[in-house]
Amino acid sequence: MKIEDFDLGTQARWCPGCADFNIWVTVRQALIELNIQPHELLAVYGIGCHGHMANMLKCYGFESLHGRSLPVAFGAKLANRNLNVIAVAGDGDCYGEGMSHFINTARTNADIALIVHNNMVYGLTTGQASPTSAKGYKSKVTPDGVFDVPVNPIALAISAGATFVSRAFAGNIPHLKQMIAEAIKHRGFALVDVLQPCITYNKINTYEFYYKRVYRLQDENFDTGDKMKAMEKAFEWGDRIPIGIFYREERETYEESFPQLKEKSLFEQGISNVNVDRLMEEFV
Amino acid sequence: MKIEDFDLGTQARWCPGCADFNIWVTVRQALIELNIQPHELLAVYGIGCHGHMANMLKCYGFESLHGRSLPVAFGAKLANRNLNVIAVAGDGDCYGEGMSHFINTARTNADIALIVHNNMVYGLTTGQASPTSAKGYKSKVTPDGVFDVPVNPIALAISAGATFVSRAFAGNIPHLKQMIAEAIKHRGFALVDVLQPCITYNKINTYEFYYKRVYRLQDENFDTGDKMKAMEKAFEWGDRIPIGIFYREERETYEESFPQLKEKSLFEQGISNVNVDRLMEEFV
Amino acid sequence: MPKLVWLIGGEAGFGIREAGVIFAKACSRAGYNVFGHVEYPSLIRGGHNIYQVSVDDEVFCQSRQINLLVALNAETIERHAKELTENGAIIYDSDAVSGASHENNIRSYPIPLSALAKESGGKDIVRNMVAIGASLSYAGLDFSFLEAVLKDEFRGKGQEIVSINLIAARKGYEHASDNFRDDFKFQIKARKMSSNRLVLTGNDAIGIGAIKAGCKFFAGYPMTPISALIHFMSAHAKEFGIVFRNASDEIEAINMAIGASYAGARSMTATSGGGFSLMVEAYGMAGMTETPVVIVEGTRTGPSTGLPTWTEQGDLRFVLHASQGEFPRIVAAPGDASECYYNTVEVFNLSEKYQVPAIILVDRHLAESHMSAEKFKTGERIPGHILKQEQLKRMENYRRFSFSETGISPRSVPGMQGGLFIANSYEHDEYGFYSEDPETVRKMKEKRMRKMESLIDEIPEPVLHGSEDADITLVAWGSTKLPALQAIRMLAKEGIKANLLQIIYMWPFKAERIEKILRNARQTLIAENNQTGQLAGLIREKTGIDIPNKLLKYDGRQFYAEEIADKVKQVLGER
Amino acid sequence: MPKLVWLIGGEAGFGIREAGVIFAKACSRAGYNVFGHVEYPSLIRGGHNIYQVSVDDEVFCQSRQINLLVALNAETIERHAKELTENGAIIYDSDAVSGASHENNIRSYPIPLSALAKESGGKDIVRNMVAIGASLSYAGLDFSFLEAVLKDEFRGKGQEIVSINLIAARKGYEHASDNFRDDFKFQIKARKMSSNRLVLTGNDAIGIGAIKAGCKFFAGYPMTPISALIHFMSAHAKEFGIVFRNASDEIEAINMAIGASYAGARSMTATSGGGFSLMVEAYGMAGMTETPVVIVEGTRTGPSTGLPTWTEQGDLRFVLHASQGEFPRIVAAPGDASECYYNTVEVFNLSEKYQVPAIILVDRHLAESHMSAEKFKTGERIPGHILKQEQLKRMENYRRFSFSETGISPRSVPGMQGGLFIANSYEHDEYGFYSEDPETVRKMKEKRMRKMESLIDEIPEPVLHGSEDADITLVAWGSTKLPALQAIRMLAKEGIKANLLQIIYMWPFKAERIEKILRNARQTLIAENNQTGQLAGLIREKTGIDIPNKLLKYDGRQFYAEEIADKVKQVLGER
Ligand SMILES: Cc1ncc(C[n+]2csc(CCOP(=O)(O)OP(=O)(O)O)c2C)c(N)n1
Ligand SMILES: Cc1ncc(C[n+]2csc(CCOP(=O)(O)OP(=O)(O)O)c2C)c(N)n1
Ligand code: SF4
Ligand code: SF4
Ligand SMILES: [Mg+2]
Ligand SMILES: [Mg+2]
Repeated sequence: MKIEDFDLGTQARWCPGCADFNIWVTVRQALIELNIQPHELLAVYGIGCHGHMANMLKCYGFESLHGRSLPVAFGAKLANRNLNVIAVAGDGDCYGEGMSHFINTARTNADIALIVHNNMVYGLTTGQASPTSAKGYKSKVTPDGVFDVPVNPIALAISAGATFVSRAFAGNIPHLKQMIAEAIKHRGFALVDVLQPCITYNKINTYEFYYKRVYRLQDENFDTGDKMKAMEKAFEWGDRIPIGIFYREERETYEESFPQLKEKSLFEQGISNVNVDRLMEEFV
Repeated sequence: MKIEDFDLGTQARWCPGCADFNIWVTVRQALIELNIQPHELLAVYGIGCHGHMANMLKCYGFESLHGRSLPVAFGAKLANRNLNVIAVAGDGDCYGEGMSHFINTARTNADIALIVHNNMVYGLTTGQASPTSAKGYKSKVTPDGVFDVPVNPIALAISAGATFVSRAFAGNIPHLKQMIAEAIKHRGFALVDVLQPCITYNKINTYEFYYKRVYRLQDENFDTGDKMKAMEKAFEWGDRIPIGIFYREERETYEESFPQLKEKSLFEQGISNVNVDRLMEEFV
Repeated sequence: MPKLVWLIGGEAGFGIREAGVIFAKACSRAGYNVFGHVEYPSLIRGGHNIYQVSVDDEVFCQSRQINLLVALNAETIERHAKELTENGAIIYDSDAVSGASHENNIRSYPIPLSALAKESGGKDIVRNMVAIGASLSYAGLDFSFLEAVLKDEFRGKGQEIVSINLIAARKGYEHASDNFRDDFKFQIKARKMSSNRLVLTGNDAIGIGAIKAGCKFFAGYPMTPISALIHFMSAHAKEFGIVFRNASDEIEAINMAIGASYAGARSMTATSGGGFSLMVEAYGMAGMTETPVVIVEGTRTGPSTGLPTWTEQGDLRFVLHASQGEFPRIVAAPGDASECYYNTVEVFNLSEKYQVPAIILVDRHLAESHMSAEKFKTGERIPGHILKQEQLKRMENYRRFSFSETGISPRSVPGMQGGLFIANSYEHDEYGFYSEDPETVRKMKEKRMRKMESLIDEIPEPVLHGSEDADITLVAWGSTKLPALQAIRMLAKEGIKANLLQIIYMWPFKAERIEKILRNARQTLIAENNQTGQLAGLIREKTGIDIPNKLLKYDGRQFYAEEIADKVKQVLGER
Repeated sequence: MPKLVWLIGGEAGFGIREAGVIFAKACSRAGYNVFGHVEYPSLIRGGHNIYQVSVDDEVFCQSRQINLLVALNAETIERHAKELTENGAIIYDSDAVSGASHENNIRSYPIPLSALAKESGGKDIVRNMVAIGASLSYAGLDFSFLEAVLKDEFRGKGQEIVSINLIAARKGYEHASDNFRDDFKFQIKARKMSSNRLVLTGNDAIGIGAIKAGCKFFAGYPMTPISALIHFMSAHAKEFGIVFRNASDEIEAINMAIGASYAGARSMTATSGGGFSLMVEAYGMAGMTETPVVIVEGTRTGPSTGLPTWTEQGDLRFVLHASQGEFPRIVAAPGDASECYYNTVEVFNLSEKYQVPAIILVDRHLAESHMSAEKFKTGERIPGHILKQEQLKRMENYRRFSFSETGISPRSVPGMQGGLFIANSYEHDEYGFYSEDPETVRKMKEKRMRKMESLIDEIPEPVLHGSEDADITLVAWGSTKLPALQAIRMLAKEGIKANLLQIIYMWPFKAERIEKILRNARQTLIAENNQTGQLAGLIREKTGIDIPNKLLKYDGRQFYAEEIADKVKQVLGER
């Protein structure tokens, strides 16, 4: 497998220099490392700049609706538990429109890796503030700055019961690759919240901004099994911004809970000759 | 003001013995304590057994949609910031269908008191598991028990940035009254998650269950200003279940952030003669 | 009027519905057709609940009058005694109710239901079984019919429960047999039993149909009137290798169903109008990505939350046009339990074959009423429409959305080699890539819509019930079919020849055949359980025919047959 | 063809739209009508963008051919040179593009745009200003028109920006004046200026209308094509005492708007079809609770995500029937910028007066194209329809949902003494209490629906543009009005008399007048920017008239006037 095997060869739809390119490259590197074939992978996208990856990453792709990548991915995973399923989302997409799915899918521990292109802005609709935009962030829809406190995806994911909660920075490709590979490998729901500079609209959370601030949790010998420590780190956001795995836990996945999926995936079960005569007996 | 002043005198629509009665009584007690008049109060309800309170509590009422009490309440508060606005919701309503509003309204710190009748079951639709039902909970929709971990409203509210986060038990009316009164008084978004036994469908989380387990945080000299302590308590659920205020913080409310609301509420602003001629100049 | 109309009433929580279904099944086993009609408010305990069973050789709907009233509380008598026919009777709990009035030759049969229940060793709730036992005795049927039903019904709950209920029923039966037995005028006699008859609701029949059709994934969120369907699917999921998911909301439910279908499992969701409102966006995505999915929409009295536990046919236009833009879809509205079964199987097959979303539109009256049906013919082989790996291997340059002649393009699913594509909610080319090229856009839209052309040929023709030669042709859909059929029989007795044009497939719409029938009709009358005559509007839009006589009812109740029959007479009189 | 058609093209990020608007305004100030048409893909940078300005005494729509092409890159020439008329010209950046072809007597004017931009002290992007300067010179207009526009446009950005742009534009103007000045054949001359003309989009006009109408609360979620309206409201909120909320999603947006309206603030939201899908449930709640709310639905090419930046009229039926059950509503589809203003004001008033939700349906072509309009008459006093505290005090036993004759019941808002009620999404009685009593249900439904009877009298009649005496009557709605009007003028030049029936109010529907016009027409042709002829269907449903000649376009583009004119000739030829 080489990186081109995952390249559809189409023209990119991102602004030159956009950090989405980095994520695209890195996802492919991770897939090669994990030795996954294009047809074994299903990537479900939301709508936003991040979603343009659908036209570029060679695999089974589902460009769904704004905010809905997770439930589509979840349904597909249940239908065919042999697939590797990733969901690619945006911050508006996943933490605004799709917030409910984010929390509620995390609770199930379905085996899905969720990669959020968190650029703290609505890129594709030309730069409005998003749920992760900082308080005070000015944009066309917040001329006096955002009044709300931003969504804290890490704290919410941990609170919701996600079993793998991580953050990466699109400016650090080797680390990002590691996070994505770990997330895909993880048995259960895995979040990679990717700090992704939008070079066109977000003049605050730039590459520079992050280069100065991010540090790797692993460098501090961090215990990824301690929920409360993870929470503390989740609220650290200022001169220092942690990246890496905040929390990891092993728990039965949602799919594994179904005895009816033990033998065969749903897709493999026959439909031509289901016998319902027994059922009718209930109604005599 | 007496308790009857808030009574519409209609026939109750709850099962005899339902803890919703306790909440109804307690809300009225709290209103009297706060000296709020019926016409100064707007209560917005979701759809569920909890929502039946709309036909019983004398005030301006809005029986909205399943899951939507918060945004309706939020809009009303912005239109008339002089109103006391409470949202009355169910666990299915607020933490399932309305999860996104729960997180996203908490972030705004709009001055709304949210009272959730958390009976860990869908009451009105005859007893299906809800997002707060325990893992393993059996019901018509979960014959093999719930596979997901339950929603943790306290942890989520704190993670989301709520400035008043509390839990009460419908079997302890004086304490419940105190929580509701504090929540209404609180300047900003205030959650009272009420443990509410559904005597018809939930055979696990009964009065008995809670009588044995609940204890009051205040009795332990708990510091309500420490987010991490609050988080720790948020995850305590077992032989001991804390009730009381987990976290409290002062922050500017959403309404206060608008200079245009300083003088008059929206409702008070004139509409008959808005001059838009200046606006047209932009288009010459 | 049917041979026997029985009604039991009491508070929510008294086991009214359970009692009704058991009584209905006992009568069915005694060789009769039944129609079981339930009324209950949207609360869990304390409101007034009733269950009415009409029993006859042929019976299609609820009845306006009753012969035998079972009153578990005084309110039932207050409300329903006036519905009794002459010589009708009231069975009431002499332990709970002080007495019943005796107008119109009404008999009253006080029975110590509570005491007998206690004697049987059961809780107070088994009063309902005592009452059924007594009812069966007055109805003139052998206890064995009831015994058999009770054994089957309670088997799952263990031997003790079975026997308590049996004892209670028998005590009621015996008490009745010992008192006033021959006083009751509406006795029916058991007839040659047919083992081919079911008693079930629309929900039940859809559930069986879905399982038969190979539904492997179901995600739903509870909502009256389809909660029972959700419970049915959930209860049978493990047994039939189905994954059932109690979703967090309707948006999750339908998006999951689409995801599961995309990955190769026949998938379904169910909801009522309010929940469907939340599914509208994803419904369009299924249309755009050509992903099959079956949605059951059970309507109740609208608008908005409306009356959750009452009926209406107010969502026809809504489901026909829901979601932005234009895409092919299927909307079928069965009219009775049998049709619920057969249409569900059919719609699953069509949805997969044509790769379009499909809606099964039922109203609460059909979804929750029990009715007799012939046992379903379940032998049909279900055809699969997904490419096999071998077929795919033989295809070069696979294009998932190829501009095929029929509009149907061969479909791969994830995991297959050589079948990669993008399911794209954006407009796209044959591979699924985003495209805004005007030619591609036009051709892709035409390709999708082309499916409707073969689809309309494949769906069955609308049915004309009754003889071609009629003084008047009724038009109805959904559960209004039922009182309409009953009305036709009533009218026949008065020498009035009426037939019924029932429309099941609303989209695509068989305009030609419908136009022909209507143009040939001597007189027409459309009956709809809504305020604006939605089907009448659709017929006019598609055929130009304006049906001048409209009978509309929109108070949360389905028509009584008499209402339709009366209107027919009025219309014919006016002629 | 208009006197001058100018087109600028380049990559996204080159400031194409900005340039186009400025050029359009300069021509407007020189005394002409303009139509500015934008095309851009759904991405932020790199895709091909164009802006076309048509200039004439009267001009209604985009043009198929152009006279003056401004190419900021080579791709623009490749794509658009073929659209040039004979004697047309290409201005291109001689620093960036190697050369332009010279077929068909096409002139080419190489101008060192990049170099001149640099000389002006601006970034590369001010190439666009240099290009406009040059364009104005070729167009034969005085620089002062452009100067005035630039000063106004950039005032907010500070003196430095103003002067850089002015210098750049002037350099372009001068360079052009010094080279090939008289070579260009399509010069227009400045005319007596009218100070009463605006150049604006449908979005802009709706925004002004909403503010005029007293809109005090706006919650929205960005979505093409109404994002610009959202930005407009946000930008002006503080100034006009409006609360603007950038909601977390569309469900929040509409529910907030309903809450705000319920509490007494005129409220609004805006979205496209996909977002409206998510608003459907709350839309019905507004109907049920009789809460006014105004929803702008800006359609784009569907279904589903479709083509976000392209146009279509695919959502008419969707908005007419969205949400479960039946309730009164208003749907208005303005056809140009003026109508956007006046209809918005009108719809706000009607929505509040009748206490019904209202939809303003626009398509992306109308929402985002710039067009000339007379300055709006803004003097109108806006009537309020909420009870005053004094009035309420005089009322005894206030019933919010009283069964009034008109169906309109006097409305209190929270905070008022004596006005308590329940806004109930369940069916309810006159006070708002839940009720399932059949009489109450029927009466409440009838009360609500009764509003439509007076409403239909209050809305304006559909407009017949042009002379009553015509060989053919066109039927169109929304932005299709624009090419239809242009087509009528084209046809008139060829001696063909056509007029246009434009339908704005879709619900309630003025069936009588429409039927009369159509029955009297000698020939009819309906043009719609969709695949299924949705208005044609509605007309047939409401009047029985089937318009046989349908011209449908659904490739994401609005009609050119020529397409309609050609079809008219074909239809008349066929006669
Ligand atoms: C239901 C719905 N609402 C709104 C939109 C319009 N829309 C498209 S992308 C987008 C925001 C994208 O922001 P984000 O998810 O952060 O992705 P990014 O572009 O920043 O990668 C919006 C609002 C839509 N397509 N669907
Ligand atoms: C959109 C929508 N989906 C589903 C329903 C049906 N429904 C009514 S109440 C309810 C659940 C109520 O549970 P909860 O919110 O916990 O309230 P409770 O009855 O327990 O107080 C549901 C699913 C609805 N009314 N609207
Ligand atoms: S707008 Fe921002 S996120 Fe989108 S492609 Fe451009 S740089 Fe990337
Ligand atoms: S079902 Fe449960 S929550 Fe609802 S009224 Fe009865 S006891 Fe209360
Ligand atoms: Mg983003
Ligand atoms: Mg509950």
